[in-house]
Amino acid sequence: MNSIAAQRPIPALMAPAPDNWKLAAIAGVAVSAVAIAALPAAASFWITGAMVAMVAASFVVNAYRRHYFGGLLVSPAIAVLFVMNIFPLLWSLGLSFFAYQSNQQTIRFIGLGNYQKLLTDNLKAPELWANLTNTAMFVVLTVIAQMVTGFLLALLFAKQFPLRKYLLILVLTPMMLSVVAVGVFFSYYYDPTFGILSYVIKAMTGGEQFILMSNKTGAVAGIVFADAWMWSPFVMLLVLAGLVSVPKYLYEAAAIDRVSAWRKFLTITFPYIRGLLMLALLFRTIEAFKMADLVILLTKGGNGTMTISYHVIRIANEQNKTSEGAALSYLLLFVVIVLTNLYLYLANRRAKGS
Amino acid sequence: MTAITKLKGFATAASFATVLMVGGATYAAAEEVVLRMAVPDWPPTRIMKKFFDEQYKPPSGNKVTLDVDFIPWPDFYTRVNASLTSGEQKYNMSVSDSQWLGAFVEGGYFRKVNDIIDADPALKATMAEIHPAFYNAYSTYPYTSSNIYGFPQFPDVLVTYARKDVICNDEEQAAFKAKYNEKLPCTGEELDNMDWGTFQKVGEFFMRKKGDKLAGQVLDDDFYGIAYQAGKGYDFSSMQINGFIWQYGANIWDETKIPDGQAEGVVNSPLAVKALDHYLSLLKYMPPVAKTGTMDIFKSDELFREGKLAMNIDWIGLGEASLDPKTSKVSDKLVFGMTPGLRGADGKLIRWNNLGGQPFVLMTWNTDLQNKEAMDFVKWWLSPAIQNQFAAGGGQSAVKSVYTDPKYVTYRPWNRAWAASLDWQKDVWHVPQFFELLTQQQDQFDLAITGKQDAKTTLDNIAKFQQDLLKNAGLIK
Amino acid sequence: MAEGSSIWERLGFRRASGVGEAGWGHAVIAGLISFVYFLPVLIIIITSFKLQTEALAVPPKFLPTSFFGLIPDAYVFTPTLENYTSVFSRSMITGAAAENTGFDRYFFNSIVIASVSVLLALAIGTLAAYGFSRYPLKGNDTYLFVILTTRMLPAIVVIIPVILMFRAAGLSGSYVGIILLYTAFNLPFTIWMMKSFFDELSPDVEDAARLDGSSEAAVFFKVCLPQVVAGLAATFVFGLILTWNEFLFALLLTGVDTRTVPVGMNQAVAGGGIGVLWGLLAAIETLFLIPVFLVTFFLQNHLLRGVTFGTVKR
Amino acid sequence: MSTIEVKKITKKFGDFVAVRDADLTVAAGEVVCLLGPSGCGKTTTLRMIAGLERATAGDIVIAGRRMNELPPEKRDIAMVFQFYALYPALTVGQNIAMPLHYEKLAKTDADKRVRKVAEILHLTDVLDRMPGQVSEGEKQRVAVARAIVRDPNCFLFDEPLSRLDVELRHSMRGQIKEVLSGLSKATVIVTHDQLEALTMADRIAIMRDGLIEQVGTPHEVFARPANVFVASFIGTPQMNLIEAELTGFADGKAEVVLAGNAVALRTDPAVGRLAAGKVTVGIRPRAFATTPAASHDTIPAQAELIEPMGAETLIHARTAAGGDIRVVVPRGQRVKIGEALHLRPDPRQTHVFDGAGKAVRA
Repeated sequence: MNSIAAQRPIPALMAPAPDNWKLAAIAGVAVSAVAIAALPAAASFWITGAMVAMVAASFVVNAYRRHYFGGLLVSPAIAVLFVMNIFPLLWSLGLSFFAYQSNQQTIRFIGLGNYQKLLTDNLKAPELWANLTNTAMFVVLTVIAQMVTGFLLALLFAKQFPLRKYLLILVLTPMMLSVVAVGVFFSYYYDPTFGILSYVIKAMTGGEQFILMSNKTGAVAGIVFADAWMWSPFVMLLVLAGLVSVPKYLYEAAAIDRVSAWRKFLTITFPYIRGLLMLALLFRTIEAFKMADLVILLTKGGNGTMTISYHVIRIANEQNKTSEGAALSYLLLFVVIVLTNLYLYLANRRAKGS
Repeated sequence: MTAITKLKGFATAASFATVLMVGGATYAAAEEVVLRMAVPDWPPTRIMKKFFDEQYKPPSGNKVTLDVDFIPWPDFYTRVNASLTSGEQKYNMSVSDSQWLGAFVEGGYFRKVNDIIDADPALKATMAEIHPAFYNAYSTYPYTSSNIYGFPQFPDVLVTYARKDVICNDEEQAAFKAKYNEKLPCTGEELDNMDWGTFQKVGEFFMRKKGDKLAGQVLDDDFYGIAYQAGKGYDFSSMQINGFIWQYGANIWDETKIPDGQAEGVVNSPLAVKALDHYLSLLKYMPPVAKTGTMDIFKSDELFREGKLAMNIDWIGLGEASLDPKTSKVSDKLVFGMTPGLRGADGKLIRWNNLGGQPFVLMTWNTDLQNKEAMDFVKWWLSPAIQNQFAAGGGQSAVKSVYTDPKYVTYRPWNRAWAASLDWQKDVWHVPQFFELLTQQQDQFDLAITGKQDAKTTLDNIAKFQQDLLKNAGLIK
Repeated sequence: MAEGSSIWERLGFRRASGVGEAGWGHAVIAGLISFVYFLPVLIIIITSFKLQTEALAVPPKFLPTSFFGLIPDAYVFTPTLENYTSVFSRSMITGAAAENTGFDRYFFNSIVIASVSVLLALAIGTLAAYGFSRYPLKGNDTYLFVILTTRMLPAIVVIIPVILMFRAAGLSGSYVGIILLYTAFNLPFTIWMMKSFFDELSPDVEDAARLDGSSEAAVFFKVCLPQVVAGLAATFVFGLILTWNEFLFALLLTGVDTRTVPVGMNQAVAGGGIGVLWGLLAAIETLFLIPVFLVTFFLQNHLLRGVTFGTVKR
Repeated sequence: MSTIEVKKITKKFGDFVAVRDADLTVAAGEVVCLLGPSGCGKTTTLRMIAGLERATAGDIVIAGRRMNELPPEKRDIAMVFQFYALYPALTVGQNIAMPLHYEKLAKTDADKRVRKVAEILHLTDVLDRMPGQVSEGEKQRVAVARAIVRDPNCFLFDEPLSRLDVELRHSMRGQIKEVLSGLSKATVIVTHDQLEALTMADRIAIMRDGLIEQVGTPHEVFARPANVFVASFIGTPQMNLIEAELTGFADGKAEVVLAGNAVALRTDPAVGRLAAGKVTVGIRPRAFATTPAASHDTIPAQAELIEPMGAETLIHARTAAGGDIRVVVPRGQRVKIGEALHLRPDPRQTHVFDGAGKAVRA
């Protein structure tokens, strides 16, 4: 069907047809450029917006006439994403090549200057590396903790048993909480004077109040615990979905075949949850790289818990060094992209292998 | 959004109605003016808004609305900063921490108001009534220059909060006397006279374990003598450490001496190291949360309100909660005094502290009419009558005729320490680099507080960082 | 129980009748673990019924009743609903009359903004996912990855351009603005999830429908959508949970009238010149938890079936 | 000894009784088929033997040992599942080798066993393929191979051939039978296909609604059905079961009013002890002879529908009372639609069932 429709002649470059998206794009860019240069922001915004809409419309007409259903279906999502996400991202990418502080009126192009400064400056480079190692530590620890906890919880709930539905929702609750409440309440739980943790330990040992957050190990443990507690249910849900999708008869066959529990897990269960584990890993890793809220609420970055994302907030928000913050974020983004691509590559290779 | 367009828009009908209602007697067309103001959400600003709505009558006869955006404290900076720096031009006025002045003045957001004040002798007189410490900290940028930007919204200083029932207890008094051959301060005056040495003894003396006796009662939980801020967040250690540094005769980087004032050699002077060591040496008498770097002004206040402390040094701004039985277990047992000082060789107390509180400011994009109305409001706000009401309702006043009024000390128990404290208040930097300076300094102080680094290294690191940063910024020659 | 069961079996500690089933014994163990896992939430909920002066008591007061003197008084608190009324109306100035806190509005806003944006993302994202799944473009995987990339940066980085854009478009402080932003925020996840569901469906049914003369729209709405209802439910719940608690964009892009609960929540954290108002914060969080909790509970079955993601193929 | 004894087992799912008081004994080397319509409890019975379901009551004795409480792992049985239950992530070879891990064999020994079984079942070429990449018949053989690769107490087959097409089914029946005959294990096969049961089983247990109706050799259940249900279930085309009124018995002949006609049929002498009243007369379609003229022992009917079945022809004939009688005649015998037939039942294949449906036999 598509092939027949696609034979409709494509209009010449300069032909003013409603489906000539190339011409529309050229005209759109030109008009927008003039508008941005000549008119105040409020007006040029709407003109540019209208041009984008025009180009989009010509795309749609073009796609419709030639039955590019894929393009048609995808276009609303791409439009929203472009306006609300990709455009601001490109903007800040652009900013990262300038010397710009949001509370100052000057702006100057410095190319890769910000990146160079971050990577080579005597003060900033060690800070960057320290924050990057901390972040990596948090990513590894929180993701492992979440995967393991989530996985074990999923095993617990994989079977049908009485009250399962009600117990499951209890375990799912932490991820529905607001981070602020979690952070504030965990700082209370960890508090040496008022906290439950200190109270319990004191009651058990009869000794001193327990100060969890006074060194790096304790502070990291505290943050990782809170984060893992909050997000393990996410992993659990994905793994559980995999577990319940394993046909029951395979386990029955394994029981008949007297397969050991470990082998059963490895050869029957695991293949069903591998993809989901990968997905959970992907999403949680992305989130873990952005970890800042809990750090701010629990330690303010003290005791060696400063993360790169919190550092970005400090630079870009508190200190208004917008372009430096953007550059730092793009360095972070680079790391995340490399890592996630690695994940996806591995996942795809495995999927193709089996 | 000029007032004219407003008028054109929908105000025509409204003002027409107003004119009708007043019977057409007032000739001057009452214009509608909206002043949008960003403020932190807490009693001092709520009171201001309440007074405005209930009492304020613009002398111009215009219809002035104060449209206040109450923003919870923890997000206040983020929200205001994003609004200002994005060029949103949403607010006409804002409360600002005094230290933010530089960043936002240099960014072109806060309006210099000298011209308006100069044109208004009455206002000028009002400004002259403001205590110099607050005038310099809240109004001027650069610090102590003649450029005027802000006006006191809620002026604040540190005071000593103390538990009467504990420190005035006869047994404790006797035991303290026996142990240190010194009277345990009990009254406000005795607290005023306390030096750091006594403060330390109080800390040592009142460190009690669960099961020990305190003022004749068996404790069901550990108890501590003293606390002050030692947190990593925002300025929650610098504000106390600065006081120590000044009392020792050392200094922070002095922005009034730009461009000759140095950071290296000043910030890390031997006296400053001694001062910081003194500050650190008291931490061991404080509740264990001090070791985590999270004992900020709120945490020490909470410990005090929960009855875990004999004394706490904190801002007056947090005081209302201590007096309220709904939020405080010690509401009926309080006594307040000035913060301790350093006993000099001559036996006199050397006192210096970092002041707190917030001014409010006008924005550069305001219309003339908005500025005029805003300044009328400022004049009204700083008028003794309103300031007195404000103080009576739980605010503080930096206006001399108000805080010297004998009534003033009756408003709140800490007010007796107020007027006497004002003369020895200074403020930290106001330069645009404020946040960078503060963040690095707080990080370094945190390392010292959590015992990872000694005072000398800490101050050396701070000095080096400040020297580099300020040199690059052209503030140090 | 029939004859031949041991006492243990009667208690549920039995080898379940089939593989993949467990009895009461397992339920007891799962119950214990779930309880421990839920404990931090439970403490929040309990705290919401405590007065400020009891919230931090040592030893912790964890019961509202002494069970006729069975529990020592030190562990018992006096339950109060004051925090819940305070969420909506309380005195903002010591000693003054109670006033509206704006939370009624915040709750309304949160519900409207979250549900509309998640549904919108679901509508747009499902279409896109169907497109990606059935009409792969050249470099399909790259597009998908770029879409995912938009979720990888700390939000603070994009906030300034977004604020500028909103100001230029007059969207600042409006429902439309924040809803569109959240829609975009939810799209990557929605597209990834829904695409895998469509991938899992067998195209044979669709082809059959096409041969019967159904239009493309009919194939999508009548053939495909009904098969992924579970996926839609799962995606909705995930999106809701993620949107519900979003803070930064809400703080900076909503106005007084469109502010959401997470922004207002900080009223209780170092809010009015007091550290943390524990009971109030707990009450806000508890109230705020209820809607999303109920939605999750009622869509739970779909959630489990729904998140298979198409990574599982028979 | 590889035997299975099932003693009065009952399975309840809540209020629903899936199996009631089932008794079954399978000797070593014997193949017993559980045959019945779907939902009759035959699979549940098998699963109880395997240990996949718990018996609510009764005993399961395998190899002389009561095993009610033991999980499947401890019963040492091999089972072939209806949907084969091949492990999707393992190759065919690994699938077959799966039960061997328990025995902790040396790898070479295990390989040898797998190869040998694969050879028997013609799977050698597909050992390295994944289950998703082999044909339905191969999957089935893999499932069988996985069962016979070990030396269990007994074999259980759950509808082993139901997913195969007719031709494959035929050949697999033979193969399985051949394989089993060499193993001398007690074997239970669950099926709903009587042809499968009749060809593969040494004995057949016919179940309905949780009850075992009859256990017997294929010949027994065919030739001497214990009741109306078994009679109707076994045999194709289905046995004619005609409602009749027994009026008397004389000369070894039962006098019955059948389809409106009074006829005298030679039957089992036990019928003589039956009181007059309602009975069911069962006659297999192939047990009729057509006679040219009416007689006292013939049933008149009219040919209504004729279905050629190759070597034979199936005639649906209508009696005067409106009942339907199926008659199979050799191909050579031409019958026209509408033709009047006089059907004489073969006395040896005429069964009389009493009012309760039980066969009346000496």
